[in-house]
Amino acid sequence: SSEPETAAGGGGKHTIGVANFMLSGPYFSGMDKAIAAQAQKKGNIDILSTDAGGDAAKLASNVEDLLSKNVDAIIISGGPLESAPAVLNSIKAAGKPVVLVDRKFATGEYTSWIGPDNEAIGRQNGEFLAEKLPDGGKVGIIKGGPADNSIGLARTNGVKSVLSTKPGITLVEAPDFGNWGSDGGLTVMESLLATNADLKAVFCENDAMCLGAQRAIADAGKSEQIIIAGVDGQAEALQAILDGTNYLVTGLNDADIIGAMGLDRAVDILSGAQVEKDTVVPSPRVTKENAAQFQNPDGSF
Amino acid sequence: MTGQLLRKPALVVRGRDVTVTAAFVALILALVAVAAFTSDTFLTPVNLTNLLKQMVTTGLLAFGMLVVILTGGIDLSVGSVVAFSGILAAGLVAGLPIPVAMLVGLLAGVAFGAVNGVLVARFGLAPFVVTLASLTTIRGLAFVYSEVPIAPDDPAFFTLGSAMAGPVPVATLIMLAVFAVGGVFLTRTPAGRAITAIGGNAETVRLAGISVPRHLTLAYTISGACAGLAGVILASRVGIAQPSVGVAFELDAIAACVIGGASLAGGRGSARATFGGVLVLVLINNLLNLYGVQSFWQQVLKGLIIIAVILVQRTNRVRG
Amino acid sequence: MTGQLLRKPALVVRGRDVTVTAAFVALILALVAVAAFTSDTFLTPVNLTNLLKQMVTTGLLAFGMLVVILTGGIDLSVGSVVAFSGILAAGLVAGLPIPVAMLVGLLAGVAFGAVNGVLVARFGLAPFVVTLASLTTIRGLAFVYSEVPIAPDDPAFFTLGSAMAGPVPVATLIMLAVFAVGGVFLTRTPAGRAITAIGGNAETVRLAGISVPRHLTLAYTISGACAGLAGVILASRVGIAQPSVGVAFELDAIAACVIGGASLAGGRGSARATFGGVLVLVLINNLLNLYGVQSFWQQVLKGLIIIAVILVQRTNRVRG
Amino acid sequence: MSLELRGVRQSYGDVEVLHGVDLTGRPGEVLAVVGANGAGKSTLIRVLAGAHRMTSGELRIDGEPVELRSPHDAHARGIRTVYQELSLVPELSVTENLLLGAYPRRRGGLIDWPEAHRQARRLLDDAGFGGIDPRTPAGRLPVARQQMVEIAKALAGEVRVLVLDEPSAVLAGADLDALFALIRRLRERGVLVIYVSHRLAEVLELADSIVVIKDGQIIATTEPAKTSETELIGLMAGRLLEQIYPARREAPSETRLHLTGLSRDGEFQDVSLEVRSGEIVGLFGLVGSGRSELARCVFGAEPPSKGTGGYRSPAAAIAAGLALVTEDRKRSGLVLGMTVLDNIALATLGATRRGPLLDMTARRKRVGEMIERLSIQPARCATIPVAALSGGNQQKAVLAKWLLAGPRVLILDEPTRGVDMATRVDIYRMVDDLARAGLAVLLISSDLTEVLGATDRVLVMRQGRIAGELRSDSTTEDEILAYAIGQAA
Ligand SMILES: Nc1ncnc2c1ncn2[C@@H]1O[C@H](COP(=O)(O)OP(=O)(O)OP(=O)(O)O)[C@@H](O)[C@H]1O
Ligand SMILES: Nc1ncnc2c1ncn2[C@@H]1O[C@H](COP(=O)(O)OP(=O)(O)OP(=O)(O)O)[C@@H](O)[C@H]1O
Ligand SMILES: [Mg+2]
Ligand SMILES: [Mg+2]
Repeated sequence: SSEPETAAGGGGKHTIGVANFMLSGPYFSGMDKAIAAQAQKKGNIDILSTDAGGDAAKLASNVEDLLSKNVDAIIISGGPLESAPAVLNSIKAAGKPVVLVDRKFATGEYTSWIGPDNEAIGRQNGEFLAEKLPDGGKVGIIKGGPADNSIGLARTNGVKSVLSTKPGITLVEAPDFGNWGSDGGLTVMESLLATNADLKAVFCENDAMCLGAQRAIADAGKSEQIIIAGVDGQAEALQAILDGTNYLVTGLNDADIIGAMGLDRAVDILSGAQVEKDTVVPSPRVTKENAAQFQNPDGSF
Repeated sequence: MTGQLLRKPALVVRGRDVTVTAAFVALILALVAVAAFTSDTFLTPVNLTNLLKQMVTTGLLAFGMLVVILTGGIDLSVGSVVAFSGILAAGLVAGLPIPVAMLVGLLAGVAFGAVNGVLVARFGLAPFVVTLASLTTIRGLAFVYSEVPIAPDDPAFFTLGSAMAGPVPVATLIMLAVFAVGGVFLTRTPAGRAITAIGGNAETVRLAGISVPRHLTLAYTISGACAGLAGVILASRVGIAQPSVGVAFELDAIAACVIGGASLAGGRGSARATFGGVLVLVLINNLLNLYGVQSFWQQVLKGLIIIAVILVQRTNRVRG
Repeated sequence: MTGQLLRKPALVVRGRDVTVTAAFVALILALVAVAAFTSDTFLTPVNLTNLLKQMVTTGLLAFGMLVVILTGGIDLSVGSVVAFSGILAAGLVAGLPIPVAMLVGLLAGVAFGAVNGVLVARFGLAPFVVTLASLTTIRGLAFVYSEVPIAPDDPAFFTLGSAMAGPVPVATLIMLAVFAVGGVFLTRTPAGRAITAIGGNAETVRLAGISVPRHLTLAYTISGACAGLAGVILASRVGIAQPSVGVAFELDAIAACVIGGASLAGGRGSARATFGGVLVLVLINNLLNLYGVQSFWQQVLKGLIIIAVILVQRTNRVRG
Repeated sequence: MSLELRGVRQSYGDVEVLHGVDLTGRPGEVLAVVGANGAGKSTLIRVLAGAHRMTSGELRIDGEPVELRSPHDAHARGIRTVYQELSLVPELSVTENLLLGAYPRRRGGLIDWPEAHRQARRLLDDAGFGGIDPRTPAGRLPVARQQMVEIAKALAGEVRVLVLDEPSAVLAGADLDALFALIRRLRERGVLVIYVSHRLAEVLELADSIVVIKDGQIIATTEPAKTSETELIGLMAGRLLEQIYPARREAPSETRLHLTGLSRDGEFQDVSLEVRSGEIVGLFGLVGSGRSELARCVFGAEPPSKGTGGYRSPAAAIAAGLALVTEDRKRSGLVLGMTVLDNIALATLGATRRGPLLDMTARRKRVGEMIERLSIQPARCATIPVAALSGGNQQKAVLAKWLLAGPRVLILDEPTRGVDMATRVDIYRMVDDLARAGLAVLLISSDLTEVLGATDRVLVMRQGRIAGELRSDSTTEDEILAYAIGQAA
């Protein structure tokens, strides 16, 4: 039924479905908004956005709902979801293109992927910390935990791959997870400080946890002693970096950019263009020097 | 407590609890009618198939939950069991034939359910806390088994979750069969009647020579089995088993029972009405999606609709 | 139900429930002793301060939960209220003086609690489902208010959460004050006794000319207020308010009450024992961290320890 | 104060239960209300207590029409009610139960607990129930004590009308005497006492005037001097009952229940007894003498600490042909929310099966026959919740459940408590028939006349021990009581 409409619309009135695995994280809701904003900018594109609330089966249902509404293409923001073969299969069976943003699924066929290289972000942070700690010292690592394993793992592995080769640097992994939130980052940091008062730096798998960890460090009066490195480029983190606090670095993982690119990619595919299969969005290292240029008052993340 | 029972007796017709009241059926029909008239998409075959698929997990968990709720208990651990059974089955696929791996996944659910049951029945611990603790423990075990999701290569792993029997998914048929057989179990077998009676008055049941611990254990085991089955089907449907899946699944299952008029104090509830509750929940979700309601507003509305539905249910019961 | 009560009565001394039994105190002391002897870190000032800080949220929620549990109800919505109150307060800081913004955050909690209470008390809906629905709705509202975390610039926003009174965090003192005042409220005011009595036998309370709906509403409002306070303190402590915070917080709060010997059927439980339950939970978490137990195993162990603790509690009560 | 009811009608849902009741009570009068189970006595009382709003009709106090909007309203006017069902808060202390909602307070508004306990103590003493410790949780007290607390609770503040719904059902011996003494004291103080009871002997002894209620209407008003037990029963039942207790002709054969030295620590010691096929053995004792505990222990509900003859579990007892009708049907005899059918079939769940499924038709038939045989009312009650039956009919449903199991030994614990006279006669007849058919019956009762009339032998229990054994046809109430209170020669 959408065929005649498309024809009448005179070239390119499309409906694109967005299947979010979860929206309850600023990064993910930012992604959703960026896609919608880019569609608005392009005009002629309707967006149907769904949220699976972190439930893989619901994601499958949502995609099925979208297909039943006959969307022209689907963008999947898979967040912490490792893969969803059945979802990809059903999209393929319906003959629709699918663009993955941020999360590249480990298995299954997709049309195109746009996202960051998480291990590279980790390495980048590792190198930065190594520079800042020429005399070595203890570096704490706060992991996000179950909900996002391979992404977090990639980031931590990146950091470790660099730091473990540096003499004098010891790595201390917090036993408990920070669950990707600032409150979790805070408590895990508190516990870490109780057992390792002599930390020189801490790396968290995302900025939200770093922000919590920063408070714990401040409360312990160790802001002079411990430096902080995160990932994402969350607005508050950029501000903290710009303000010259002990939050020194993050690796930009910009939902706004990835989201916009994802939408563009879907539109390109629909207009029949030949597109790159995988696109790694560079994640520049953000420090005090360049933080201002990444601040985006209109950005959603 | 006794006072309340006297004032609001459940309707009972021909020895069966009738909680699927006319108003409840009307409510479901009204939801369907609204959906059909306001959305072009609702009645399309694709969407109807979606509906059928979407009710599988909640449906299976809700039936198991109903059995436990009838005894006056609750099973909070089902979401974690879904995760464990799924990831175990997916993990075992590497070394075992797929049906066997899936069976072992299901049996893991049975085992967890039995442990919950024994703790509640033999040690007399509060069901809420026992299953709250096992929720935590089983979730941890799922991650201990595999921190990362497992996606078996063999496409036959997807069959259970995605095969269709004509227009109806096989998984949905399995769920419906559980409700059908389960309904007969609850109303027409000695064990089913005993489970229902325990929720009404365990001491009376004990003095009637019926083993209360055994039936309590059975009830939790059934819930564990349903959760195990749901976990295996879910992993197969998604094609990948994640240790993190199933958080808060218990809440929808409980909501389905209560929307269907089951009493959390035990003794009152039916398989049919619980299935109605599942339908209501799935319809709400489907409609909110079809209307394109924004995710967070969906949550806001979902809560409000649940309150509205149980208000209707209650008004109806008090009058009845 | 009554039958069980008759066989395992709560101790009551001078009109007050005594559930802080000797064995329970011994259990807490044993935990502390084990911690002190096996970990160098446990008794360090830093760790002790951590302990004091980490009990604030669970403590506040547990007290509110206790009040609701005493009436025979439950409040699943507290985690969502924590999120909403926190993000509201943080959001309002832009336009209002900080104390006022925080007060409004707290009052939002009061308002949600009151709505829960009215739905339970006036409309006679099951507390589990009402608060399950409001859990969903309030979480949605928190995201509708702000999808992204809000971090107020003014460092005065941090004061409530991080100020110290000597070695003791001010937030901890507030939590302790809630327990102290709350304990007196429950044992020594007519409203507190009415709330306890409602959980024992609501009909009797009604016939004694005491308004059951009013006291039920009060109980849920207190829980909402505690959650609101916890939300504001948490936002202030972290310095950032997140709409996603607080998922599953209700479970720890309920666990604390039950570990402290409260009965989910209502009528039995005390502020002191609940505080003991909070201590046990916080100690378990702290110990598992100090020993460096990996997160998944922490979950596994935490569930098992909770079961063990309530087994001890129960044995003790049966003998007592 | 004087109290007048005019044309009171009251319905539950669509069913009218009171059809225009007129009633007058004067200060200083003991007004007894008698009637069969389900006649509407408790309903009438709930109207007086403000717990139900009457559908129509009028209440006048001292000639003034008043409307009772709530229990509180009635309470404030000095109308106090002790309900038929115990309604204490089991977790709370006796003190709290007595003062619920009216605690003494210190300056600052906090409850003054020492003063509260003193007030509670005084209330109990004034009521003549001095033996109860106000600090005990109410749920820990034996039923009789709980009943006394209920009565004492009604006496707080200024009492002008005291309504007692079957207060004596759980009292016996000295406790009963204390209650009667209390009622007489209140009468002297000008209180109007409305007294509902199935024990006609005590009604005749205590009342100044008697009203008989039948099917929701007052059908007679009389005085003790002008009537007799037989006449009252006739009025209540609508038929004449020439004989209450069937004539026993004992023909005992083999021993069916044989206890030797059975003990359970703290409850009863060294109980040896025999009950033979065809005989009815009474077990009398004061409340708290341990009879119920003994029965439960024999039945396997609680393990004994010594001795033989008890069963391992209720299932084992049932398999051996035992049946136990417990003393508290709501707590341990019925599943109130389930249907009459489900309840009656509960002890024989596995009996009617076709394959793994219950044979619903056979089940309905078996239960239907039992409903008919015991004439449980209403006759077509199989599919209604048992909670909707009147007390006496609920009791019959419990009996039906056990009769379906075809027992060889029947233990009845207070089977006629709260049961009207006509139904009692039915129950005595039934038990007698069963004994004649070869059953061994152990009848636990606190009702002396019943123990004497319905049994062949009487065992008397005192403080957990068998204090004596007497033949029913050659002993007296006084003699039995003497054993029970330890003053037998
Ligand atoms: N809550 C109720 N709902 C519906 N019907 C009721 C309720 N309570 C009582 N009835 C019915 O009302 C009638 C009168 O009951 P009521 O309790 O007043 O009798 P009663 O004279 O006190 O009997 P008993 O001697 O058994 O206590 C009975 O037929 C009973 O089944
Ligand atoms: N306050 C109490 N606390 C604990 N146990 C009690 C208390 N009062 C009584 N008991 C126990 O209950 C036992 C039996 O009480 P019960 O009242 O059931 O006896 P009974 O002879 O069956 O009397 P009845 O059946 O007439 O009430 C007592 O022997 C005692 O061990
Ligand atoms: Mg009555
Ligand atoms: Mg007894």
